[in-house]
Amino acid sequence: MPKLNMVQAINLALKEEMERDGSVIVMGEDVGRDGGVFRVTEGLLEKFGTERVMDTPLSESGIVGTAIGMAAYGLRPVAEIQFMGFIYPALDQIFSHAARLRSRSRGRYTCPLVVRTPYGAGIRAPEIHSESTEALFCHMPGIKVVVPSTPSTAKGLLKSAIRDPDPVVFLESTRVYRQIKEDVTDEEYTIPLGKARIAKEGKEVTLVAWGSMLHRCLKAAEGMDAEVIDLMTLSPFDEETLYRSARKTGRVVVVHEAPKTCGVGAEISASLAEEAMLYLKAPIMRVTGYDAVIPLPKLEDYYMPDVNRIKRSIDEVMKY
Amino acid sequence: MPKLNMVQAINLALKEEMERDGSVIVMGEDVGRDGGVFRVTEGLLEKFGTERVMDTPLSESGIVGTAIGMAAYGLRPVAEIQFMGFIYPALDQIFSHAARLRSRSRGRYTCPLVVRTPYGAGIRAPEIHSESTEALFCHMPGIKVVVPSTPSTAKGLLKSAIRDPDPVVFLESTRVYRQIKEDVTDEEYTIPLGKARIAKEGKEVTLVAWGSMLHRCLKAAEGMDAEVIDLMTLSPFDEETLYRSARKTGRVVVVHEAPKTCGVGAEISASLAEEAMLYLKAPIMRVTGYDAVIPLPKLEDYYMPDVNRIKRSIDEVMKY
Amino acid sequence: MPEKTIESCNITRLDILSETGEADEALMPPLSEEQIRKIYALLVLCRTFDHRALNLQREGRIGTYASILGQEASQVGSAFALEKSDWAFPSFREMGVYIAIGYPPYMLFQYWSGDERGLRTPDDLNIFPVSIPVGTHIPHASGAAMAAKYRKDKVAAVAYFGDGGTSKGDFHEALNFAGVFKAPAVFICQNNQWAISLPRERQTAAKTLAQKAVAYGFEGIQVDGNDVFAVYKATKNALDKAKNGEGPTLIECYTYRMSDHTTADDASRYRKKEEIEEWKARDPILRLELFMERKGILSDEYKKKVEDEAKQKVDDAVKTAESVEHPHPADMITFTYEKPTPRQKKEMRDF
Amino acid sequence: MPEKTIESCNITRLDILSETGEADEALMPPLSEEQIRKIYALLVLCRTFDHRALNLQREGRIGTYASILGQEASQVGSAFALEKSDWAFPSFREMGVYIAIGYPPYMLFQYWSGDERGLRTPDDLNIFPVSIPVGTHIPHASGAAMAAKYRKDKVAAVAYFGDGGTSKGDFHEALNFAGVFKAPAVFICQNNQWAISLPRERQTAAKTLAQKAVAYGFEGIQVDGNDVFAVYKATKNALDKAKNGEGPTLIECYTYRMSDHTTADDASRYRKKEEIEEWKARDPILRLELFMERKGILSDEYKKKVEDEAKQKVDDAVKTAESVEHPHPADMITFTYEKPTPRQKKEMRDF
Ligand SMILES: Cc1ncc(C[n+]2csc(CCOP(=O)(O)OP(=O)(O)O)c2C)c(N)n1
Ligand SMILES: Cc1ncc(C[n+]2csc(CCOP(=O)(O)OP(=O)(O)O)c2C)c(N)n1
Ligand SMILES: [Mg+2]
Ligand SMILES: [Mg+2]
Repeated sequence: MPKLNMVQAINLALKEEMERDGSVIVMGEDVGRDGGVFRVTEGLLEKFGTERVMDTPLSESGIVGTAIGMAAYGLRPVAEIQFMGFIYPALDQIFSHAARLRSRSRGRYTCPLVVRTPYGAGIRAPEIHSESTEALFCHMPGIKVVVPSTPSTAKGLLKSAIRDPDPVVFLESTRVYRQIKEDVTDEEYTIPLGKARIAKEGKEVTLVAWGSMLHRCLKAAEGMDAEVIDLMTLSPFDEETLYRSARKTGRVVVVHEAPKTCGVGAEISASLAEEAMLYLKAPIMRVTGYDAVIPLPKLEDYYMPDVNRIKRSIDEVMKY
Repeated sequence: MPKLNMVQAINLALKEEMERDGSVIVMGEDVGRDGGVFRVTEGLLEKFGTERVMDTPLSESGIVGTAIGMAAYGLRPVAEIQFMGFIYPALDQIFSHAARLRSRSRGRYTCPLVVRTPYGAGIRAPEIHSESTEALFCHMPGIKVVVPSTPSTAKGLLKSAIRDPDPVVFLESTRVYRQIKEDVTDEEYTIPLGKARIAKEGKEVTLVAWGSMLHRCLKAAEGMDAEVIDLMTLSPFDEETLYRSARKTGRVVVVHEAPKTCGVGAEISASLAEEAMLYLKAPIMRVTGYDAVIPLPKLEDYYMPDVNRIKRSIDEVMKY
Repeated sequence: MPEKTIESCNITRLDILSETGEADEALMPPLSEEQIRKIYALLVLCRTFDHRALNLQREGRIGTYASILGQEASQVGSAFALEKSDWAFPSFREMGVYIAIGYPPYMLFQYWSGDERGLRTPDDLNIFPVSIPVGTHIPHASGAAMAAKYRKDKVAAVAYFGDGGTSKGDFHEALNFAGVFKAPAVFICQNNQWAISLPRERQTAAKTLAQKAVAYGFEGIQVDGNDVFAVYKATKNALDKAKNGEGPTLIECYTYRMSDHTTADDASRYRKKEEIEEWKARDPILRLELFMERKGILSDEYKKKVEDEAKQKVDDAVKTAESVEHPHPADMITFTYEKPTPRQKKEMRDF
Repeated sequence: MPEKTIESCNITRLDILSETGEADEALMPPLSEEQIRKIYALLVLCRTFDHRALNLQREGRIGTYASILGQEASQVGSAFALEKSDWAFPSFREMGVYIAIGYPPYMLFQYWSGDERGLRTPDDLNIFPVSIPVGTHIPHASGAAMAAKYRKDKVAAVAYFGDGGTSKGDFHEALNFAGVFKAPAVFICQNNQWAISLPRERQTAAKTLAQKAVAYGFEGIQVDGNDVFAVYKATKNALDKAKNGEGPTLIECYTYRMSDHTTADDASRYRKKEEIEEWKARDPILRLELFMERKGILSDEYKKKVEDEAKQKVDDAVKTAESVEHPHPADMITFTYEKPTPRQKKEMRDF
């Protein structure tokens, strides 16, 4: 089996889905000739032509807005926003239209749209190139939010997202893009949305993470009886798996790189506080980015939760 | 003392601040000649002229974007977004610029901007006129979020927001606008941002709410020993007052009309689960809107948390 | 001198039917007597519907409503040029477009009474649910047009929006996409001179809205929006052009909002009665009636017949709308996704 | 016939200095020999800075950097027309503007090395931190201009953005506001023919970018962006016009991005070498040198002196930039609000 990094795995997923279904098209800034600034769409233009791989004007609301029209018409657009920091101008289209088209038209029109975008810090990028605002999209009924943490899950999840009849915001960690290589089969497989993955089994504490933070959790969990959950789909998230694990371990630490306040960690913690509190032995801890604008490269490393900060919180909950 | 409703109280706050400080200007769609679709800015154009009360083109990003430039130049713009459902096109300006101008320029430039907007359901309004997405703005470091629940607090809070050196999103409940009248002095007073208010003292359970939901909580709390906290400022929120009350009562119910998932209730619950869990006798319950697009008038009442739903959750936590 | 002109553009205006009912034969589009009768009946139906909607709102039987009084020709004239396979993307003030393409009027009453089911477009029509956020639906038309082009369907997408809508970033991005991808799209601006209380000249410093097309490298034209023949002709030409792969067109229908912005508005706060009086003389239906009389195709009994039929249709629509059963509360959750989430399933137990 | 023209517009292009260094005396702006020397020195300083930045990036001493090679005249020529009291709103590719108005070069290196402190504009300058999100800063210029007008300050606000920036909704909303409020704003588009891999003709179907001003009812003009005199003159005229209350202007500087988009980009993937070669002949500095030689104000020793001074300044800047102490981690929190929140105070204990 070929060893692929996440960029290659996502590229493969796109290729397979475009071959399978002529209604799948790719659009965005520099996704064609240039193959995308991270090379995720490399080779697609050559293979599928400019009709299916569209280099668009510099226009995020226009990209998502036109993609909504295409999706309603019957296509399955996969729109790329070059960095998550540039998705905000398209937020109105995502929230006011993509998320609501099905409900507003009582099912007559649907929006099978995937908005792919690289997210997160950790690659010494310029300002506004390190955003991790998944929480905003998890507060939008009608939108699904997916964040893969590995090449093989990225491939299976993206294929499911493309086939999903509803709009999906698909977040790709720039840090993970070329960090890991693993076996990724080019055989047909998908990973269902809405289901989490136990990345490591354990009995004493549950770590919950997604995307790039999963790997730091696994590192922090080394040598202890910790269970690590890769949430994969943040909205709707897999409550069952989460509660089952929490009931088993009685201790939970949630980790994400977004700022703490109103991050997705809050929802996970609150859900536990509502549904599983009686089983909990310790407070639910959150290890997150600070309530601050993500700093430029010189301070980036201080901003992101690292293995030590995660370990400290684990030690904290293990005290109970 | 004159009895004023919230529309009149906010109008008075604007008038007082504009008289006090020539750098305060009001801008937005229909805020001038028309006095605002809810009449909140009524009479300001006549009193202060078109230079200080600007009817703008239909252009939310333009309204906030130009207001940021004005604020940096030295004015104190109070920009109105006609309904919260139309703030999303301006979200990029609020989040990428207003929220970051101070940190990006390391304090050289600041953004003393207030973005006022009517929010919430309950007045049989058309689609997208009943949004309650305060949570999005609470996840934006650099932004403050204020939601008054009464005429007199609205006046004091808005005056503080206008004088605040940083950008404030100020949410006004359309439902409360004309629902209550109370004594509002036209004497000078302000209410500090970041502090909550105990609307009702109690010992057995803590209800946390803001804006229109506060009144339903007070109703639900009638005849029981419940403490009701009016959060007033959602970001940064008054953790101290919240924890103190939770430690006292050991039971907390958070109420908001926004959808449950990743709403502000999640943050409040998660903060308690982290900081006060050991004092809690019962799970932390959230009574919220459903994870769905806010329906049109015919179903609106089923969507919003009502006194009975709040009571049911109180009974639930009182079981412990 | 090397300060040379490198680009010139002219914005034209099309007028065919005068206020006194005279049509410029040279410009008159090829419409049969029957078609003209059809157009007339639609105009009357629209006005009857609109009038009733305003009454129903006053009686508290529907919610806030946005009247189309005065804009009937802009809406019917353009919609009449559409083929069944074309896609329309209306704003909230396009009831005339819905009616002209055959959308069941009762569903429109249903929508305005606060019931989403009224927006469930019948399967044989291609019209989007109204867009409440101004201008934000224009990119959808560009996208649908791009999709039609990709599918090689002979289909055009038409977006309707107001003068205020032209100030939105989405207007700009949508028209720019349509220009770049030479999409079969037609952008119809209903310039009714007002955006709630903001007069047209404060909406933009541009002399015309049609000239905004210059920014996107395609044609913009202004038409007398109260002249149903001019509106029809400009739209028909634009649609043909679009379907022949010649790209998009921006049409500014120069018309007037005779009513308050909505039933929640009081226009007397910001505009003069005189202005409204002036525009009364330019009424689009009156004008067509004068034309038909000249042509001898408008007898009193025919006129009465048309009005009675319209009244009957609207009466029936109201009856049907008010007889549909109340929506089920769970409906508000059911249509969020194809399948409800686990949390939504739990939530639905409340009902 | 009543299909009449109701609006016409012409877009002009200004050229003064030819590639061979001949200036059109009739159009030549009134610049003293000393001013021309100053401009020349600035152009050389910009190129020296840019060249060094590219080297530093290769050596890993700064992060991703966006080169201004080829655009020096567009940036220096326009910035040279600014008065100290005017406000500038640059994009990330405006190092030439910063340098021309006297921003300390070491702070620019500091910023590109990933240190926010490099963006703390000195108190005596009025330039905004670079805008990374393309086009989103243009409304700030409109707003500052509106504020200046309200304050009755004789101040103009200038926004810089690229060809790609013209496709953003914020470009549209910003220029429309400026037009409606007749704000003293100047919008300078650096049309360098590329937006990363997207060629200008795919960015918009409009023949020129200058003509986009037609949509907002004010003047748009195209200038040869490699002609420092044309750029200076157009900007000076626009600034005077703005300060005289005659409203905004859009200036399209027709230039070329000689380098890759940024150091993270490889332009050979999407554009031909030939194109770059063609533009080499139009080099803005070469052109000015030829002009100065003709005028006999460019001796070899003077040239050398200018280059040495530039090199010295850049050397010093690098030294200073690399000698500043590492920022304190708490800084990332300190500047969020005037005062840290209780939660932030807790967070700062981590450092
Ligand atoms: C994005 C957005 N902002 C504000 C509003 C509130 N609003 C509803 S209609 C309207 C004016 C629209 O004017 P125009 O586009 O000319 O259409 P018209 O109402 O005249 O048909 C406004 C400001 C809205 N619906 N959407
Ligand atoms: C809103 C936004 N979208 C995407 C990007 C990524 N990006 C950075 S520069 C650039 C191209 C900009 O082209 P142009 O406006 O012509 O400026 P130039 O780089 O040519 O100076 C893109 C797409 C961004 N910075 N901001
Ligand atoms: Mg209008
Ligand atoms: Mg460019």
